[in-house]
Amino acid sequence: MDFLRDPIGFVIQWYVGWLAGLGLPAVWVDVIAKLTGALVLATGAMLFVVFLIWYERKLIGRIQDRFGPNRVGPWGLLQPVADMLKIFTKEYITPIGADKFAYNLAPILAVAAVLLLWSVLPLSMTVVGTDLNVGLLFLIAVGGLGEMSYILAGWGSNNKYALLGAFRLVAQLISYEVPLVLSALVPVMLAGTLSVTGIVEAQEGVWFIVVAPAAALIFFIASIAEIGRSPFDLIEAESELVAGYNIEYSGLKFGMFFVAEFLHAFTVSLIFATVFLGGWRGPGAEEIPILGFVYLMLKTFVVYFVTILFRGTLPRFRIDQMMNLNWKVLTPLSLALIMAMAIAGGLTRDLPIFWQVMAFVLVNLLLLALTDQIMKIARRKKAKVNLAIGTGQPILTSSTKHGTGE
Amino acid sequence: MNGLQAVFLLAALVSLFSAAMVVSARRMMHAALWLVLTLMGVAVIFVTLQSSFFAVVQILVYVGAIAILIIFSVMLTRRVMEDHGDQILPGWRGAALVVVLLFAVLVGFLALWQGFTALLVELPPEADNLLELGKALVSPQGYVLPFELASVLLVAALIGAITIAVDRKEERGG
Amino acid sequence: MLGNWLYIGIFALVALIMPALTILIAGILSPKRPDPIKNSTYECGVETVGPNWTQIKIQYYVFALVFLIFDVEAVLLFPWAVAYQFLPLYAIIEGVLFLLILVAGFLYAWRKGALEWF
Amino acid sequence: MIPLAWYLVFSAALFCIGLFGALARKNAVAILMGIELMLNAVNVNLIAFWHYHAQVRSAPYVHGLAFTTMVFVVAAAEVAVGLALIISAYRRRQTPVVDELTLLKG
Repeated sequence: MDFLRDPIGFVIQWYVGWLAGLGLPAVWVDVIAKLTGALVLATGAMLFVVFLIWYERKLIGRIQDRFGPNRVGPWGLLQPVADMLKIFTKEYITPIGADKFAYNLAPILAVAAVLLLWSVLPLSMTVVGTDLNVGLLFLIAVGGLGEMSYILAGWGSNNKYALLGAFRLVAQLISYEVPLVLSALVPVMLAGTLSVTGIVEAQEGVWFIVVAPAAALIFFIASIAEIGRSPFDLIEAESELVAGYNIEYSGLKFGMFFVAEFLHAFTVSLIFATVFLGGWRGPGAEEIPILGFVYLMLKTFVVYFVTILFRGTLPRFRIDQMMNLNWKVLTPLSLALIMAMAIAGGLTRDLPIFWQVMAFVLVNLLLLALTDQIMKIARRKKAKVNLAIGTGQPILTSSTKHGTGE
Repeated sequence: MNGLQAVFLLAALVSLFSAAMVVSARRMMHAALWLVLTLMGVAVIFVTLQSSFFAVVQILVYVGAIAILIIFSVMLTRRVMEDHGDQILPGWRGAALVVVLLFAVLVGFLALWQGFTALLVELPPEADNLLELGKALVSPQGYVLPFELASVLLVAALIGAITIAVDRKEERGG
Repeated sequence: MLGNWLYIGIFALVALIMPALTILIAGILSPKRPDPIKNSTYECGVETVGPNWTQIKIQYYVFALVFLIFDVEAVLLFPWAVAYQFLPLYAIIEGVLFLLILVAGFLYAWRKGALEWF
Repeated sequence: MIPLAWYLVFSAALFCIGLFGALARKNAVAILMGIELMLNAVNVNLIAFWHYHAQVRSAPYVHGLAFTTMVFVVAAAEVAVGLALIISAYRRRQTPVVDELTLLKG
């Protein structure tokens, strides 16, 4: 019965008990148990990518009115396996003049930075990688380590297109990390802890996406930008750059960047589901922990599905539009959001929790509406300027780009 | 010699070695990458000191932001891929002497202090207390003045750096 | 505390070794027939003139700069946010003031045109 | 169970290496990297003493943490302005080498 309610936790307990029974010192039991856990989780994540690739290709295919992969295996399920076998036997081509160490380290680091994110995520009530007291900050910091791998790749390739692509990508990533970090402050404020497990526990009554929809929206958009996917796929802008930082890579070294991207996309959905959608929380998840895992996966796949919808339906941003969205919409919005929520929470502190939540929701919705209005006005202004250009009338200097008259 | 000591020694050796590479590497980009390794090593040192918060902040701020800023600057201040010529000033022997003397003096004076040989034991988990830090940062008896001044300093740095770096005249030309 | 980090350290090692091993295995399986043309730098068909180097724009520096400032500011604000529920109202206002000062700097950067992508 | 001495010697060594870099490197960016190393050494020292004090008092001790936070702020501000100066000087003189940056001599 215990096994049915929580098979994963049961197996872990049994395994640790078995290790302890071998007569090893306690420290070694601990290390071996942790090593096994890490190995299983990391291997599982890597193999999961195979399924993710199939899922995404199938969905994108359906969006574009195609079948997607349907030849190898039932519903084309084995297509990614076949692709993997192919890429395994491809030759590595190392460009002349490449910085060997940086060139080879980059794909490894790219995957490692994403895999490491899994170490602090709670997968169900009993299966937690590790409950670090600064877990959320850890997620953001390690997510940022990926930037280093792109710089290594771009610089190690000894190719100007790779270098340009890498710097472009890193500029995008660090820009979008600003609203990401700022909007991450909101769940921390609500939960009163940085630990990811603590944040999940704090969402017992109500999910944070309900309390702070604006923060969730900012976090979600910034996360999509962090994985560098359409509509933010400026790195692979075929019409602008040759291919981006990974142009000189071939074979599995290229494949590793690919794996990192897919895994990152899924991991980001997992983080979003954990931080804003209540993680493993759901009816009955506390009594039957395996249900929590199922809930978490369901939520994650919903979020992942939305990111794929974004990818499949939205056109690519121009780079200046993308930067404007970040610096002129998301960052000011998140700054205003933190201040407004802090004050609203401080003022309604003595009221019952229901009114507190209502105040938070109201502040969020108001700010979203305000942003929408301001964006509309700005767009109208811009349309007017464009009209003036079209009719050949002189444009007033006051309405042109500011900062040029100096 | 237990596991923690081994981790510390490894991290310390790696960071000292890569710090030495930072100050001696001929190519600036290599120096910057070695700097990243040093910073990671220091993050591990913070972990051995049980300061999770600063270990993570070290990665977030130093590796994630400062190192990237330095790498961008390296790319902005080079004309050719190879850094030609000697990267060390002619008077480096004097500098080395000063540094070695300083190290000897520092360690010598520290060794006189009775706490020098104290063993650091494992702290209880609530020692790395963000809650207390957060309260102290905004309490009038604590650090509210440095806290607000930090904001002013950051803004001053932001404004100053942008004013210095963004040169409108050149910007329009190229 | 240290136990948490032990797990993360082990996980980091595993996360580094696994892709490295995969790449190594693929390297053994895959053919190796290098030739100078194949190994030359990819150049869109035309040979590069001059060294493989390109000057990046000052804009990259400015973005990294603003990012750094906000990152450090977030580091100061995270403890504040953790303690938020236990803070009196004036302490919350102090945090808001901290942000407002930063907003002033952000607006300056905006007016100055530093946030434009040219 | 690490002696405090190890941390102090490590941080002294890191500080001295950073100082050497700041004194002996030609490239201005490298000098800044040396200064970053020195600031890191300071942080290691502060955290080590924080741990020591928390242990001696056997109570949470925030002052060391608050000081370290401030060092992070100062490091960020320093590197931001320092690099901006170097880039600005480079754009005028086309060199990042400090010996050739004799702006004041004219």
